Amino acid sequence: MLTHVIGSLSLIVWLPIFFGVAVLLVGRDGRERIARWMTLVGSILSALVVIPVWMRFDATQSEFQFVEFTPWIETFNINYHLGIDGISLVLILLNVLTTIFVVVAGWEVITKKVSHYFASFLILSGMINGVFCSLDAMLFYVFFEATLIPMFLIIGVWGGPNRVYAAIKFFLYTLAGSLLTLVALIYLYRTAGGSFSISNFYAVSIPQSAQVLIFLALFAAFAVKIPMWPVHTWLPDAHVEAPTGGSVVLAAVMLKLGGYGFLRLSLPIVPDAARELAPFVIGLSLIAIVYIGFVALVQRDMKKLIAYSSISHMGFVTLGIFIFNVEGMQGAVIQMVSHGFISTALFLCVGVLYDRMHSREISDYGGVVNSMPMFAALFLVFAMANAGLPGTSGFVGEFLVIMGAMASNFWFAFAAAMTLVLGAAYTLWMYKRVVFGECGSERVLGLKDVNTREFAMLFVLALIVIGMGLYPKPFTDVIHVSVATVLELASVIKN
Amino acid sequence: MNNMNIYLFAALSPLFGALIAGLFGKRIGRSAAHFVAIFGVAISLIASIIIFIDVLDGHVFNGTVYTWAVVGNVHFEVGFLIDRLSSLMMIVVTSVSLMVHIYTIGYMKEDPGYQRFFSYISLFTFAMLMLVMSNNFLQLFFGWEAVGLVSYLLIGFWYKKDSAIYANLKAFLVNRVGDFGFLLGIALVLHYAGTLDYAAVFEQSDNLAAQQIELFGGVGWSLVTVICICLFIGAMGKSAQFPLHVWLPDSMEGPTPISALIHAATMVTAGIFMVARMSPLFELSEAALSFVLVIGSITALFMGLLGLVQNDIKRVVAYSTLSQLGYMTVALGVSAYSAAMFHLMTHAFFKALLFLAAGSVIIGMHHEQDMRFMGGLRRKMPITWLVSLVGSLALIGFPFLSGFYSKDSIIESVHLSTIPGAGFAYFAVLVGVFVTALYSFRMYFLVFEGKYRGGAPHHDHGSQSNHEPHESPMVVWAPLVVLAVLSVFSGAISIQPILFGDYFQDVIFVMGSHDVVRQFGEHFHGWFAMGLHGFQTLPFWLAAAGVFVAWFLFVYSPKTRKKLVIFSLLTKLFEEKYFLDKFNEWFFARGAKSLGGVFWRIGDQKIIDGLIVNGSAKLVGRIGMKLRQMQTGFVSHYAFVMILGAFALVTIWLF
Amino acid sequence: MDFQLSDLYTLLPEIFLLIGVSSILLLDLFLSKEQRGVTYVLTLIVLVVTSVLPWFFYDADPRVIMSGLVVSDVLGAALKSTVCVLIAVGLVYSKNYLLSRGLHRGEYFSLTLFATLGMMVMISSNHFLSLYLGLELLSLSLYAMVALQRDSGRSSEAAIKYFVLGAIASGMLLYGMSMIYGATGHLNIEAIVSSILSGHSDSNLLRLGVVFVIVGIGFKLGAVPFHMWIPDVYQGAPTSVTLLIGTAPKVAAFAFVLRLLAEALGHPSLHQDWSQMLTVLAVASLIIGNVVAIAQTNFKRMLAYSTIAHMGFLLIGFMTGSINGYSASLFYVLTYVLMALGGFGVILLLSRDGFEAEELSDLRGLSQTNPWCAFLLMIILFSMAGIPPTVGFWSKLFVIQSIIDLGYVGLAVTAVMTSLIGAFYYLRVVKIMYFDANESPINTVKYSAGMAVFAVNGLLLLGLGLFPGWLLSLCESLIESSVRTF
Amino acid sequence: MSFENFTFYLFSTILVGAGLSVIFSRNPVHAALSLVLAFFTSAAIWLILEAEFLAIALILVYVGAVMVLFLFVVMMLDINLNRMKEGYWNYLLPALVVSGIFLAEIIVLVGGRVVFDKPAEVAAAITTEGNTLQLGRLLYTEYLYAFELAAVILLVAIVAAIALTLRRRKDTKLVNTSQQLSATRANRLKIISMPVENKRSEDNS
Amino acid sequence: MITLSHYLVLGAILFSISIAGIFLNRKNIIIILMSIELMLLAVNINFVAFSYYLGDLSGQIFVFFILTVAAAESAIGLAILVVLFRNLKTINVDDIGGLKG
Repeated sequence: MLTHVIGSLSLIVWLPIFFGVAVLLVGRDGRERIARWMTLVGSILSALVVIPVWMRFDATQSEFQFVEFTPWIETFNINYHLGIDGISLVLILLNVLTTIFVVVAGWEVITKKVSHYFASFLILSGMINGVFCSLDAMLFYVFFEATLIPMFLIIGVWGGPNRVYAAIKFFLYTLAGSLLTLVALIYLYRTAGGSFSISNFYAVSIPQSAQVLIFLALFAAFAVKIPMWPVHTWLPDAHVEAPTGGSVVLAAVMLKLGGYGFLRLSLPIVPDAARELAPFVIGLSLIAIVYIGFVALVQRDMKKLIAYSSISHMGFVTLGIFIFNVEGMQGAVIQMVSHGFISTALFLCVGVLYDRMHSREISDYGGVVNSMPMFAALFLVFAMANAGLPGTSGFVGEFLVIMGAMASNFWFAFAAAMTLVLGAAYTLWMYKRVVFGECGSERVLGLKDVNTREFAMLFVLALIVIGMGLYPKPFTDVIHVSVATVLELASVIKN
Repeated sequence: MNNMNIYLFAALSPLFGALIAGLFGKRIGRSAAHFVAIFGVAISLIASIIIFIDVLDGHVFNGTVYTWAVVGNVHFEVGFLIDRLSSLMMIVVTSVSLMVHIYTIGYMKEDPGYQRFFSYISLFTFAMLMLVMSNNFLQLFFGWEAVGLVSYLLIGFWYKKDSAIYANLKAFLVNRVGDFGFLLGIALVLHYAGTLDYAAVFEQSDNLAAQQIELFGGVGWSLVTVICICLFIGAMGKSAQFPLHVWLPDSMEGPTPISALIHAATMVTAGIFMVARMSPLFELSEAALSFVLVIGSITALFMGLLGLVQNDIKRVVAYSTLSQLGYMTVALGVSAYSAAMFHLMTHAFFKALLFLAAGSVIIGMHHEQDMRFMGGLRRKMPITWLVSLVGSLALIGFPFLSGFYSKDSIIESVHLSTIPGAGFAYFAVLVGVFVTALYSFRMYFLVFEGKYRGGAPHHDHGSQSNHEPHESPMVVWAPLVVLAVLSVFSGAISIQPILFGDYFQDVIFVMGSHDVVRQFGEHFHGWFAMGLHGFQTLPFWLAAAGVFVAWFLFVYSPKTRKKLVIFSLLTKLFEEKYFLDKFNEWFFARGAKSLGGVFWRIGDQKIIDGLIVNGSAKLVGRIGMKLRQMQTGFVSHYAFVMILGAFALVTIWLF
Repeated sequence: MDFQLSDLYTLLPEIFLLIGVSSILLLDLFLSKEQRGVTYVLTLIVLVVTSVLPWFFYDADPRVIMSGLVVSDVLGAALKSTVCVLIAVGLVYSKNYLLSRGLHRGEYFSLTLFATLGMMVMISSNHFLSLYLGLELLSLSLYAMVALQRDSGRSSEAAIKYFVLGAIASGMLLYGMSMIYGATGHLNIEAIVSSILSGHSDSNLLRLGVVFVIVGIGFKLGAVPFHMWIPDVYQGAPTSVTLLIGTAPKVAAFAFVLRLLAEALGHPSLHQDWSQMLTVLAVASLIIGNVVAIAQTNFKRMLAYSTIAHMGFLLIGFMTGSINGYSASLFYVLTYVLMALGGFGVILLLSRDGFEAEELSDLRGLSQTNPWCAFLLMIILFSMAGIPPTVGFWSKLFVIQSIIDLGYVGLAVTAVMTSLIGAFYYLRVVKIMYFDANESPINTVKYSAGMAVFAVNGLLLLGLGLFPGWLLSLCESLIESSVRTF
Repeated sequence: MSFENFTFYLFSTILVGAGLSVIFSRNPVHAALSLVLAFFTSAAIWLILEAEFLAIALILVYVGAVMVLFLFVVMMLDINLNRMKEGYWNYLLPALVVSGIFLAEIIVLVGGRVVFDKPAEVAAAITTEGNTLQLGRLLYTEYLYAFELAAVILLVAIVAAIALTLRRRKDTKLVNTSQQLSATRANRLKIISMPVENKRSEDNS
Repeated sequence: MITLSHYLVLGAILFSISIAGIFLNRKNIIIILMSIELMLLAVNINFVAFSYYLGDLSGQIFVFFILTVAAAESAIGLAILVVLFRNLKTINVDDIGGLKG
């Protein structure tokens, strides 16, 4: 295990934050241009520094890689301890790419407090990378919580009419979940003999009753974050009110923090409790998939619909994780990445429309294809991906999770597979009402098709979505060993 | 011989055509676009023929193209299984597709979405080829859904038409219901067999048959039955079997070439193909076969009946398609897979023919589709008339025509079968013959015989209908002629090898006790003998009766129709499609939405958000306001509280 | 217990301060209104020098001097220094406010310095008498300062409330002290300890004494139910005085509690009692403080309730009776006063002649008119709410850690859940600054020294959040080297 | 009953009575006077306890200074006595209950169970030197620090009391000499240029 | 025989009276101040008694300082009262409720 003092992972974490602060300092009023370009450069550089890590990543190794270790708070043995495995790597990739999309998406659209907007996203991106890299539970928690602040501001400052409610709800909801986690982590610290190292947590044995409590405490945070039914109601509000970029990051990356938390903390640390409570989590996941599918059907607001669809898709993630087999868990990870791209794309699509019409109501549209054919085509790709069409990335995760669920119980798979119908129903129904038909109004007729900037980002996303659907092997290969390791840890009997 | 390149050529050339026509269609112009697309499909057809010949030489290929993903110990792969079944399907698909491509040049001449259309149908060809060439369930599902996607796109091709975009959504969703079952079947296969590769799964089929699965507490089901039924539900969706057939009639909102290509000849037969492919599994479960049989017979009979009352020319053909798909399914149910495939092939030709002919009529009628405004077109559109007659005769099973051979084989197989439900099926297919003849010739007589009833201005495009009907251009009728020739001869040529030869020997597995085709083959003495014998069989006379009734009611004495009271009652029932659409609309669409509304408004908004989330926030706020009032501002109260606090501490801790 | 001249070196900071305040008092008589700046500068100089002095004259091991009235240790030196710095920074914040409110007077500064002296006495006392005198010196100065804005009804109302309740509390404290004196026969902390250890002390009297001492402590810290003065005084007092009350005295009170409970009454048999009492007070404070803060519209008042909640956390760390807990509490109080300093400081900076900037709505749209100020205040608020990466998170974490070490998981859960409620009203302020449109524009702050101090203050919270380790180990070593536990 | 007992009970009774009178009298002057009585009696009790100096100090400091101050303030402030009587008894019950139970609790704790019932052996020094001398010695040696602090506290009290109550009356006729002396020609007479009166106003008049 | 307990009980009675006084006097702040003086007196009696029975003079010293501080306290308290009266024209407790909630 190589130990660096300042290594590639630190660069991945801190480069965006550095750029964010720089943008904040440089970009006063009247210097928006500089802020924009600096942000773009920053986000692209941040993505570029991931590439060497990706290249040098050894997918056959089950240990954490690129480990960095520096004491941070020695009194409590809290360390700046970074390292990644395959799961982290794909999620980091997702995050840095999403950041670029967000920057491009907000390029001309954001006119208020431009530098703050872009800086928030860069800083947020760095913090999220930090969560994915942390091997120290407290470091993890700090990054995990810190992400709330920029997101809170993003929703609250640049959001829609009901943004205050949404922002505060988002913040308190997620905070409520994670506070219990904090207690659990401290308890674990004590149990692990005064260490916050996640790998020490893996090794320590915990009595069953304590495991259950710890599991529930961790669950509180991650379930809210991902979000699971019935603690999902912050998400529609937050998504709807957030500016496009905010919705994108929220859906694409921040939800994944929850799934990542399950994989990194819940399962390996308290495997017995996780196994014992798996039926409960699976139950909630299935409810999320079916119930939320129905809820999505009746939405009138495009963003809300996509938000609900996100919840439903995240149900697959938790389902995949908690059926404890390799298909399910790989499916869950793939689903996280894929949903990241698809939801990014869908929110960007809604953003494209919103920028033109300043409405997200489905009923205000209709016949968009007449004036925006190119957009309609791209939108269709993402709608189909959202409906889980084979050949798009959306299929891969759902497919694997259903396969995994079948190994667990026929009816789990049965309920999960209902998304095939429901997902298609709500996505395509929205697509039909927005895109097809005669022009809904004069305004729709006057819409301009996507410009080069919008086309470029949507096209790249379409390529990613289709590419990942046609050939997901690179991703499954990267996560293969890591998923096996997590499963192995989750099968240990610790009590 | 490694034929990988040619397989890839066959599969990918339509895709390239589709991509070029789709992405650069506007830039390269119409003729370039259609050239590219047709070229791609043509290459594919040629490749398919080469492959077919190669396969006839005994070269079966089963190999991987690339590994899609590795999960655990399972390698999900994309690969080809080229054997006699798939190569036959490839020929059917590419040839019909080529005809449709050519026909489209004329049919869609004036449509603004010309390039897009070519792109779609080429894409469809690619997807269909992926489906039939697949060597595993995953890729099968991939192609399965991809054809569904293209079908969705094409039904909604005229996206401004409300009915079209309603129909395409409906088609997609109903198909998804089927796919739901299909995916569960695949998942069961993967779980119990540990692989998705056909060959590997079939090797374990005995193992699967021995296992039980508990679905409802305590009751064990035969695993293979569950798998087969799940898979067949997929087939029901794609092949429009009752009760998942509802999308197919509506899909006629798409341009006619599509109806011919997708909703008659190829895509809808994917289910039939799939079940035939899975014969080693289905054979192990008599229950599943019975299920297939019953569903097939219901479809065959009752969907045919609906064809009787349709006025839209395309819808008649559509219901006819449903009915014929029912025949195929019936064949599958009695283990006559080869008969099903045979009928699939002949049906592809004559149904494509009928559709394209209908399309030709529609062009001739300036996009009038209602048969009540047609009539007497025999003289105005002679070529179309001729091919339509051929097609109709083939459809009703006139001896020596292709439909006769395939349909009679099926009827005979059903007659010979002994599995549960075969009796009902036999009755259904026999009555079906009469019904088929009745609606086919009702259509024929309404369109081509009698007086021309058009010309009077009616509904939306009155001005156009004043034009006289005329014969379609050559680019339209040339494919018709080709298909007509195929419809006439393909049955006679291929019945011997396909049904009774060893064509499907290694591909389709039939248990000895079910092998009705072999029994039927014992009476078979060549196509000519069968054709001659056909004039003496019950089906022929039933068909003749059908034609006669049609002639009587629609040409000789139209007034008689109105006098039959029972007729009007049935008409009502048929016109409402057994109220199935209404039921679906009410129960599934409306029900799902109101369920969603309840979940959303009450579950999410009232209970979770209102009561728990905002409720607790409000509660805290209210407590805050209450507690706030404790801070009265009077110093004596403050002192009071302080002293009470001290008092409480003393009392609690010292006593 | 004989007296040595060298003992005076240890007391040099206090002596210097006293000389300083006397000189200022005298000098001020001869200065006209326009020359009051001299007094101000001199006050700052005295404070700065006093803050430096302890570092030259402290004992690494605790040493009792002045016949047992005073103890000289590292903790004392550190806290004295901290107190002086806090007061000085508070004065820097207050300058413009004092000028515009007519408070820029010699009395204000001399009373401030007297209060400082009182705190220093409290911090290093080793005897109930010095504790009491220090406390009274502080309290009396503060009572007067609250009322110093003579034409304001609100501040005199606040003063009388503060005074009456404070007098009751000190009466109770004295009653308790008398009981402890009766039980042990001593007033000197070390002697009390040895008497308790010897087992001759009357446990009934002792426990009665503990209860009343707790009342006094509860009042000083503002723990429920002895918190009633806090909101009214915080709101009614001139903001500069609120800042004074809200910051440095908390540090002194911490030392006071440490000397009284941890050192004098830290015996396990007593600890059991007072830790339970403190737990009850702490939980009540957390709940009442956070819940009632939600209903506030006045920023100062809201901060007052938030103080109550924070003191709950402080007490939670304290009730453990362990070195860990004490250091967590010390860390908590040090970081908390930094936050409070900034929180009240921003009100001072934003207020103008005739405009108090103390209503929450006055902060509306601050992020537009003064983004830098809003940003810093946001850091402070998030720190108060305990959101990483600000230092407030760590201070809460360490406290919770110290109680989980002892197995009080339920208490920890209560603590974090109430801080969730707390997060709401802090967020609301952020919301007002960032999300609400600006109706009454707030002038940008032209007082650059104040802004500079504010910036350092805010960024310090962030910096400490990123690197809290050193401060924590400092706290721990201070407690370890100074607190004479059982 | 010994003389000691008699005096104790006598003064205790008066002390308690005076205390009750303090809290129950509605006229603050009566209350203040009752308080004075209470101080006197407790000074007497302190004498029993051989705290002569404190007893004298109590009378001198409290009665002589503090209570006078109280009375002074009571006189100075114009208090509406009628309003003082409203709703006085509303809180009697809770007051009695709480203070009664409180008292009972404390008595249970301190009464009877105290370890040292008898006066400890009185140190020889006390008898020879007397209370005052000893206190004085302690005060200026051991408690020097506290003594200095007490001085500072008194200083604070002075500063505070002056700062709070000293005010320059606006209606005072006192002449500020230094201000008069510093007057110059410039600030004695100021010539202001005013705009010409509006013509219309002339017309109107 | 007068024991320490006698004095402590006397102190306790005075303490309770002062508490009752604080409770009862919801009208006049001055009487509350007097009650506080009464409370201090109780404390002082305790201290003096303890000092006597312990034979330890530090208790008396403490009383001495309490007296001093109490005097200073009264001065400041009354000064505040005067300021209050000037501002609000009342020292009635029920009228002083401007700050609340």
